[in-house]
Amino acid sequence: MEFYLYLALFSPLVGSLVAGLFGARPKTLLTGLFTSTLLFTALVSSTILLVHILDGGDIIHVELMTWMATGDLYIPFGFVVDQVSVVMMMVVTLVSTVVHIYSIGYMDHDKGFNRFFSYLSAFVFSMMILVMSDNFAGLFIGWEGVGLCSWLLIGFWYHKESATWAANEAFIMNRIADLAMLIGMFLIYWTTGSLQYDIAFAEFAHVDVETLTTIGIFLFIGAMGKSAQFPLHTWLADAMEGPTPVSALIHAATMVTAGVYLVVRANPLYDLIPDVGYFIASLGAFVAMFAASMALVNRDMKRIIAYSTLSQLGYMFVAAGLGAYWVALFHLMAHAFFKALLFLGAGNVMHAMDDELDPFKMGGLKKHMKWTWIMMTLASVALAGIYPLAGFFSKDLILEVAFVEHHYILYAVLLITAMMTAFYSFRLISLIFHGTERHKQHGFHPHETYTFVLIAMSPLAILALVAGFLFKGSYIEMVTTLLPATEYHIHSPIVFWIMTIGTQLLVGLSIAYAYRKYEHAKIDKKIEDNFFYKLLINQWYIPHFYEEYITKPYRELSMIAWKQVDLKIVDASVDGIANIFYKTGEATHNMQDGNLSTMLRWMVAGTAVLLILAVAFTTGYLMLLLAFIVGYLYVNRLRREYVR
Amino acid sequence: MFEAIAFYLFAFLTIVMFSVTVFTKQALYALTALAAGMIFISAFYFLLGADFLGAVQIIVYTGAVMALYAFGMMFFDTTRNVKEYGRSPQIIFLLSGMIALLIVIIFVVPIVSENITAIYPVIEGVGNSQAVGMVLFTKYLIPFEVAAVMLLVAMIAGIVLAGKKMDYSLTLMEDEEIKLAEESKEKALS
Amino acid sequence: MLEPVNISIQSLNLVTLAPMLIAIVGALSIIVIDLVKGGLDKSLYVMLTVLFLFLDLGAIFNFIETVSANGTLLGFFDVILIDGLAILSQLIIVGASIIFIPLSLTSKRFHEYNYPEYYALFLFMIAGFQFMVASDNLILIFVGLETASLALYALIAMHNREKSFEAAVKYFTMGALAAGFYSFSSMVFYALTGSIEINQIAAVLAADGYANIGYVLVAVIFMLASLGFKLSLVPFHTWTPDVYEGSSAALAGYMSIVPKIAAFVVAMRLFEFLIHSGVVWLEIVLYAAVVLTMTAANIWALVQKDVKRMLAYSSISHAGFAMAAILIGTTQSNSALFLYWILFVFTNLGAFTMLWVSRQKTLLPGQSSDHPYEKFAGMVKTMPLAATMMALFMLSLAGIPPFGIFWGKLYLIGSAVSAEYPMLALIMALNSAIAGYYYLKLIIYMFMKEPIDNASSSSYMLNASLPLKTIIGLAALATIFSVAMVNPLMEFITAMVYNSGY
Amino acid sequence: MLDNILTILIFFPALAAMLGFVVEKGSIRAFGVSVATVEFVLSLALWYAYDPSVVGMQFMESMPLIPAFGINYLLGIDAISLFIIVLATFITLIGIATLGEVKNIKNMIITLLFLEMTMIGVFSALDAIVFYVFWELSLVPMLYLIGAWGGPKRIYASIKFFLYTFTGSLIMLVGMLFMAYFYYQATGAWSFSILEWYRLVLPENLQLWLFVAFFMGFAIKVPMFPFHTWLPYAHGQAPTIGSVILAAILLKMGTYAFVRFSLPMFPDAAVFFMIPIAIIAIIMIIYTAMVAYAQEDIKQVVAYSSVSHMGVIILGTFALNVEGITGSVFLMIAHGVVSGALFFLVGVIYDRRHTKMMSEFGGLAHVMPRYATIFGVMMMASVGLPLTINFIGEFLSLLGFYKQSHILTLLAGTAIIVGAIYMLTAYKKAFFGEVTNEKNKNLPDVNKREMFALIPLVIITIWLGIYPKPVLEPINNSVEAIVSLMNEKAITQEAKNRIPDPMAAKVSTPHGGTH
Amino acid sequence: MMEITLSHYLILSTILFAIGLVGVLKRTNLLMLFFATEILLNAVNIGFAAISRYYGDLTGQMFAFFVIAIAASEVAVGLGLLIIWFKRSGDIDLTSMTSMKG
Repeated sequence: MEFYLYLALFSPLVGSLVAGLFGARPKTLLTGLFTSTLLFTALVSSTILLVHILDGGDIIHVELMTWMATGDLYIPFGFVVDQVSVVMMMVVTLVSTVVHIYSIGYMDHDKGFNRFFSYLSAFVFSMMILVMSDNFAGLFIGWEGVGLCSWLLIGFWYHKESATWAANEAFIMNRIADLAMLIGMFLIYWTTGSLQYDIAFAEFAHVDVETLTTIGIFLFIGAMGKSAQFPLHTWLADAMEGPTPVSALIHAATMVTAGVYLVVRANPLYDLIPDVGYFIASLGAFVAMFAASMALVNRDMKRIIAYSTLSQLGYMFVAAGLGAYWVALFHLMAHAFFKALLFLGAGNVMHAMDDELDPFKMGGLKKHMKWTWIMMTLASVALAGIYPLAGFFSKDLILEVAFVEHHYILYAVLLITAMMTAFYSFRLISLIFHGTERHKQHGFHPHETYTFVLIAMSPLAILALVAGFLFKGSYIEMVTTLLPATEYHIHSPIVFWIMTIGTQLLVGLSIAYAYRKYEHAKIDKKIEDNFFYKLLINQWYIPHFYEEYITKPYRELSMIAWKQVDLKIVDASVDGIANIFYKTGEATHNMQDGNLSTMLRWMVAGTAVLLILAVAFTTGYLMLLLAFIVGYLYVNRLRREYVR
Repeated sequence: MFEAIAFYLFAFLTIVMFSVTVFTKQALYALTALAAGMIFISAFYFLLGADFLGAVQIIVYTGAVMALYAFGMMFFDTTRNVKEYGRSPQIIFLLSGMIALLIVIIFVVPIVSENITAIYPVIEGVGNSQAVGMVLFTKYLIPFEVAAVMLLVAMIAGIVLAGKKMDYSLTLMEDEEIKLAEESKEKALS
Repeated sequence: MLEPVNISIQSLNLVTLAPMLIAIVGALSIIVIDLVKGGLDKSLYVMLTVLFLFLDLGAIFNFIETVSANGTLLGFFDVILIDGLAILSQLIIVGASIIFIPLSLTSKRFHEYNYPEYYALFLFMIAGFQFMVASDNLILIFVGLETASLALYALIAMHNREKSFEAAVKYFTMGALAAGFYSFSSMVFYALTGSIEINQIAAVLAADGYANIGYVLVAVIFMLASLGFKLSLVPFHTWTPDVYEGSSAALAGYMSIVPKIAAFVVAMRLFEFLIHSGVVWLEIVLYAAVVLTMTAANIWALVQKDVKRMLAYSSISHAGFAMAAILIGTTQSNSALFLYWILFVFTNLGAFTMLWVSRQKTLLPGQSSDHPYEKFAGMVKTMPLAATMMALFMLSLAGIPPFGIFWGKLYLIGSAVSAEYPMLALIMALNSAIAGYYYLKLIIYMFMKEPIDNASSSSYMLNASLPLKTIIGLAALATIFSVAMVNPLMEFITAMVYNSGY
Repeated sequence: MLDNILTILIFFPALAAMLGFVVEKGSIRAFGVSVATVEFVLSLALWYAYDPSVVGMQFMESMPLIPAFGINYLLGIDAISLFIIVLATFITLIGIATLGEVKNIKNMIITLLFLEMTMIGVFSALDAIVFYVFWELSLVPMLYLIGAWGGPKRIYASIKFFLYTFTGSLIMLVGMLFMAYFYYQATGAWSFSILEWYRLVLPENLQLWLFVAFFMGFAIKVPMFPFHTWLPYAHGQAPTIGSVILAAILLKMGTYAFVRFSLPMFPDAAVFFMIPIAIIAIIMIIYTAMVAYAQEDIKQVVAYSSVSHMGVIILGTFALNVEGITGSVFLMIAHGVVSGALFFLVGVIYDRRHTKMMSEFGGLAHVMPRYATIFGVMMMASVGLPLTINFIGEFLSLLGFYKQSHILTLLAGTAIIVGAIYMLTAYKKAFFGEVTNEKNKNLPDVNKREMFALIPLVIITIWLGIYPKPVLEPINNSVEAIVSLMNEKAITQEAKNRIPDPMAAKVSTPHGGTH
Repeated sequence: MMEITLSHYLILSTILFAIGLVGVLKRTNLLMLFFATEILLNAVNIGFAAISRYYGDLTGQMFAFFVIAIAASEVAVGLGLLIIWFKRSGDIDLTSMTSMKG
C-alpha cells in the first residue's frame, strides 16, 4: 500500500517537473496529456487507498526521511493515509484530474500552456502533501506550497496588472495567516515537544486550557487565511483573475478548504476548547451570510461563484466549529464537486464569450451551449441544496447540526443564507442561459466547447448528482472511526420534516424569484441607487478600507522610514558624527596659519593654560574660572584675527 | 644691606635694559640695551660669588655674541626703524603677564626642604674659578666635551649656511642645468 | 685649598662613551677626508657613515650583556647612564639612522648631499641624541639635545630652497624658546632639590613628600612644554607640519622617528616618577595632553591636501599614542612604547621613502607642494607595485593587522587595559578609526581614481635608485612580516625596560 | 596533509594571488578559476574529513606567534565554521568563474583571492587576535572591490564601509584585550585563545561591559539597526561580485562571531541583553523590510532584505537554545546562498541594462523567462517558503526564540509577511506587466556562464531545503556543545533558567537527541 | 624686604623670563626675536647662580655655564640661517614666511 501512497503523492510532482522542463517552450500537447495521465494515476492510487481504508484496512503511516532535526525537535517527512486524509486525497485527485483534462481544452490557445500544467500539477503535489502529512510542519509545507502555486496561477497572465496584483494580494494575505499558523506550531512544539499529530494530540490532554485556547486560536487564524474567512477574505474574489480552471481547482474545490481540513484534522484540540469552536462557528455563519450578500448584486460571473464558495466555506466552519467534523468534511467533499463543476461551466461560458464576465451581457446561451447549461444548472441546484443532489445532504445536515446543538441564531442565519444562495445561483443561471440573447449586441459568437472537455466534466456532474445519497452511509462509517461520531438527529420527526420541507420550500421560492426577476435582465436604476446596493457592490467597502487604511499608510510609512528615518536620521547622524571631526578640522586647521608668531603663541599659550591649571590646583579652583575667561578671550581673539 | 641695594639696583637696570631690547623699534637700541643688560647680569654673578661665571658672561656675551649680532645687523642694515607687523599685542602681554604672575605667585612661597644637600659644595677659601674648574673637569668633563662638539657643530653649520656654495641650489636645478653649471665651472677653473 | 682628586681610570668606565665617541670620530674623519681630498662622491660618505654607525651599533650591543647581568651601567662620574632604556633607544636611533642615511643615494641630485659636512653633521647629531638618552643629568641631556638640534636645523636648511629655510628658521626659533623652557624648568627643579640628576631629583622630591607642590608643577609644566615641543604634543606641535613639508622627505621621515625616541626616553625618565608620585594633577594633565594630541592631530590630518603634511600630522598623532605609554607608566606600557616605535620606524621609513622616490624638482602645474594627493591619483594603473607598497604602509599606519604598527598598537592598548585605563584604551582605539580616514584617502587616490596625466606614468619614481628601492623593499618586508619579529623584540625590550626599573 | 589543511586553505589563495601578479592578463581568468577550484575541492575535502560525531574543535593547529603576549596561531573548526568556509570557497569559485567583462580583471581576481584568504581565516581562527587580523584584513580587499569597480558613489560607499566597520572592530579589539587581561588576572598568563577564554567565568558586571564592547564590533558588521546604513551604500555601489561576497560571507562574520564569542564567553550577559537585542532584531526585521519596500533600486531591495534577514539570524542566535542557534547558523548558510544568488541575479540584469532602477524594467518575464524563473525561485527562498533552504533557518530561529518570548517572536514573525510584501512588489515591478521600455525588448536571456553560477545555487537552495540533514546535524552537535557550555558557565539563576542544558533534555524527552 | 632671599632672585629671574617671552611673542623681526631668546636664557642663568649661592652648591653655576655655551652656539646657527634666508628673500621679517600653512 505504501507504493500507492507514494504513487499518489509523487506522480503530480513528476508531472509538474516534466512539464516545467518544457516551460519556456511553445505549447506541446504532450505536457497536458502527460500530467493528466499522472494525475489519473494519482487518482487511481488514491482510490485504491480509499478502498483499502474502506475495507477497514490499517492506517498507512510512512516516514520518508528526516527533514529537520535539532535539539529536541524532530520533524520527518511523514505521511499518513487515514480515513480523513484519504477523503481529501480523493477529492483532490479527482477534481484535479478533471481540471487537468479540462484545461487541455481551456488553455488550448494560450502561450503558457506547458507552464500552466507545470504549475497546476505542482499545486496538486502541494495539496497532497498538505493532506497527507502526519505532522504540522509537513502540513505547513503543503500549506505554503499551495500558496505559492496559487500565486503563480492567479498571476498566470502576468502581463495583466490586475492579475499580478491579485496574486500578490493573495500571497501576502495568506502570509499573515501563516504567521499565526507558525506561532501556533511553535506553541505546540514547546508545550508538547513534538509536531507530530499523534504525539501532540496525545499530549494535549495534559495541557492547560489557556495554552490550548491560544494554540486553537492561532491555528484557526492560519485556517482563516487559507479559507479566506473574514477579515482575510478579500483575496479570494480578486483571485478570480486567474484562469478559470485554477479557480475551479484551487479557489473552489481544494486549497480554500485546507482551513477546514486543518480544523477537522486538529479535532482533538478543538474538542478540548469548545469556546473557540463556538467562535469558529459564529464566524463561519457570519461569513456565510456576509459572502452571500455580496454575491447577490455582483455583476461578475466568476466573482459571484467565488462569493458563493466563501459562503459555503462559512457553512463548513460552522459545522467544524460545532464539533461536527465529519459533517464539515462531508460538505467539503460535496461542495468540491459541484463548485468545481460550476466554475468549469463558467469557464466554458467565458470561452464562448471571449472572456466576457458580465452576465448582463449574456443571456439565452442555453441554445448554444446545451451541455454546459445542464451541468451548471445541476451544480447550482446542488449548491442550493435541493434534494436529492449532493448539496442537500451536506448542507442541510449543517443546518440540522446548528439546530440540534441549540444554536438557533446560527441556524436562522444559515437558513437565510441558504435562501440567498439559491437566489444568486439562479440569478446567474438565469442571466446567462435564459432570456434574450443580449450578447448579440456586443458581437459575440458563443459556441459549445470541445466534447472531451464536457466528458471530462461529466464525472463531477455525476458526483454532484449522486454523491449525497450514494456515499453518505459508507462515508460516515469510515470517517467516524477517526472523527467524533456524533449523530445529529432531530428527535421529533415532526420538527424534522417541517424543517426539511420548509427549507426546501424556501429555497425553491428563492429560485423561482430569481428566475423570474432576472429572466429579462432588467437593470433597476432605483435599486442601484440604494444604499445597500452600493454597500454590497462595493463589498461592504472592505477592500476600500484596506487600501485606504492599511496599504496606503504602509506605503507611506515605508517611504517615511526610508527617506526620513533611514536617510535623514540614522544615516545622517552617522555621517554627522564623521562630519563633526572633519568640520572641526576644517574650522581649526587655520590656526596653523604658517606665521611663526602664531606658532610661538600657541606654545606659550599652552604653557599658560597649564600654569593656570597648576595654580588652580594649588590654590583652589576659583582660579579655574579665570582660566576659562582668559581662554575664551584668547580663542575669540584668534578667531577674530583669522576673520580679518 | 649692600646686597639688597645692589640687587634692587641691578634688578631695575636689567629689567629696564631688557624691556628696551624688547620694546624698542630701533634695532641698534635693542642691540645696545641687550649688551648692557648682559653686563648688568654679570653683576649679579659677581654679587652671588660666581666670579668665573661673571667673567664668562662678559666675555661670551658682550664679546662674542654681541659681535656676532652686530655683524649680523650690519649685514642686514637694520639701523633704520624696524617695521613690524605684529598683531594684537594685548594677547602677548596677557600671556606673558599671566605666566609671570602665576609663577611669581608660586615663587613667593619659599622652598621648604630638609633634603637638599650640596653635592659639590662651595668650599670656603677656595676661589670660585678654581672650584668651578675642579667640578667642570671632573664631573662635567663629558658635558664640557660635548659642548665643544656642539660648538663645532654650530661652527660648521654657520659656515655651511653662510657659505657661498649655498648661493645656487642643486635642489632646484634640473639635471641638465647642473651639468651645464658644472661644465662652466670647470672651464672657469682651467 | 682643594684636595687633588684621584680617580682610577677603571671607575670612569670609559667604555660607556664608546658609541658616542665612534660617531664623533666618524664625523671628524669625514671632515678630515674632505680636507685631504675634496670633491669625492656622496656615496663614499654615505657608506662611511653607515660603517661608523654599524660600529656604533656594535658598541651598543656590547652593553646588552653587561646591563642585563648587572643592571644599570654608570660611567664617568655617573654622568653617563647606560641602562636598558639607553640601550634600546640608542639601538633605535642608530639603527634608524643606518637605514635612513642611504636615502641620500637618490638618482637626482640634491643640494645637501653635495656637502661632506652633511654627513659629519648627521653623525654629530646622532652622537647628540645618544648623549641625550644615555644620561640622567639634565645638563648633559640639554647639551646633547642642543648638539643634535643645531645639527638638525642645519641639515634641514641645507636642502637649499625657500621652504626648507623657512622650515629651519621656524624650527630653530621654536627650538630656542623650548630651550629656554627647558632651562627654566631645570632651574626650578634645581631650586627644589639642589640637584640636576633625575634620580636625585626624584629621591629628594619623594623625601619631601612633594611639599613644594607649586614649584614642582612649574618645573613639570615647563619641562612638559619643552619636551612636548620635541615630541610634538599639541599645542606645542605647531612646527611639525611646516618643518616636515619644508625638509626633504627623507629627513622628514627621520625627524618623525629619531628625535622623538630620544625625547621619549628623557620624558620617560622624568615623568615616570612624577606620574607615580600620587599628584593627581600631573596625571590629569598628561592624560589631557595625550588625548588632545591624538585627537586634534588626527582631526587636522583629515583636512590636509598634501601627503607629507598629512604624514606630519599623523606622526604627531602617533607620538600622542606613544606618549600614552608614559602616562600609563607600567613596565608593559614602557616596553610597548619601544615596540611601537621600532615598528613605526619601518613603516614610516617606507612611507616617507615612497614620498622621497616620487620627488620632483619642479612642481607640477597647479600644485603648491611636493606631494599633493592628486599626484598619486591612479597610481595603481601606472605603477601597481609601488602603489601596493604605499598602500601597505598606509594600512600599517592605520593599524590594520597584521602589518607592523598594529602589533605595537595592540600591545600598547593592551598595556592601557592592564593598567586599568579603559577610557584611554577606548580613546586610543577610536582615534585609530579617525586616522583610518586620511590614510584611506591616499589609498583611494592611488587605487580608485583615474590618473591626472597618463603620460607621466614614470614620474612617480623619478628619484628612485637601487638603494632606495632596496630600502622600500626592506621596509615593506619588515612591515608585512613584523609578526615574526614581535615576540623576540617584545621579550628583549621587556627585559631591558624591566632591568632599568621602569 | 589534513593536519595542516586549514593553513593550506587559508594561505593557498594568498600565495596564488601573489603569483597571480606574474600571470599574463589574458590568462588570469583561467588562473583564478583553477585556484578557486582547487580551494573549493580542498574545502570539500575538509568537509569530508570532518567527523560530526566529535564534540569540539577539529583540525586544530597551533604555533606560537607572540607567546610573550599569549598570542598563538591557533586554528580549528567545528561545524559552525565548517559550512561557512565551504560556502566561502564555493561562492568565490562561482564568483570568479562568472566574472563578466570588467576592466582590470587581473587586479580583481587577485583581490578576490586575497579576500578568500581573509574569509577562511576569520572562520577558522581560534585565537582572538588571529581572528581579529583576518577580520580587519578582510576590509581591505572589499574596500578595493567597492572603490575600484563600483558605481558613481563608490568612493563614499567604500570609505563608509571601511571606517564604519573599522571603528566597530576597534572597540571590539579593546574588548578582546580586556578579556585577555581578565584571563591574565585569573590565571597569571596572557592568552587570546578562544578555547581558553571559554573556560573563564567572569562576574556578571564585567560580562556586561565586555559583551557591549564585542557587540559593537559585531553589530556593525552584521549590520544591526541602527548601524546598518553603510550596507545599502556598499551594496548599491559595489560590483556584482562584491555584493555577492559581502552578503554571502562577510556579513556572516558578525553573526558567526556572536555565536563564537558572545554567547559562550558571556552567557549571563547574553541573557541580560537578550530582550534588547531581540527588540533591535525586530526593528531590523520590520523597519528594514519597510525601507526595502520603499526602494526604487532593485539592488537596494535585496540589500535591505539582507538586513532584514540578518535580524532573524540575530534573533535565532539569542534564542540561547539549541533549536534557535542551530537555526540561526543554518540561516547564515541559507542567507549566504540565497542573497548571494539574488545579487548575482541583479548583476545579470545590470550587465545588460546598466541600471538597477525597477522603473526601467517591467515585463522582463516575457523577454527573459529563464531569468525570471530563477529569480522567482530565489525570491521565494528569500521569502522563506518551505522546502527552500531559508525556511529551515527561519523556522528554527523563530521556533527557538519562541521559547524565550512569545510576543517578540510574534512580532519577529512578521518577517514572513513584510518580506513577502517587498519581494513580491519588487518582483512584480520588474518582471510582470507588459514590456514598456523599448530597451528591454531584445534583452538576451541568461547565458551559459551565468547559468553556471545560478544553477548550483538553485540546486543547493532546494536540496538543503528538502534534506538539510548533512548540514544541520553537524551544526546541531556543535551548537549543543556551546549551549551546554553556556549552561554550565552561567552564574545567575536567570541565565540558568533561560539557557536549557541540551544534555539534560536528552534524557527526558522521547524524541530528543540527534537523528 | 631688605633681606634678599632666594625668592627674590627667582622672582627676578621670572620677570626677566617673562620679558623675554614678551619679546619672543611680540617681535616679528627675526633678529630681534633672537635677542629675546637670549634674554630667556640669561634670565634662567640668574636663577641658577642664585640657587647655587643659596645652596652652596656649584652645580648651578655649571648649568649656567653650559647655558651660556648653548646660547652662543644658537646664535651662530641662528645667524647662519638668518643670513641665508635674507639672501633669498631680502627680508628678515617672519611675516614673510608663510608659504606653508594649514
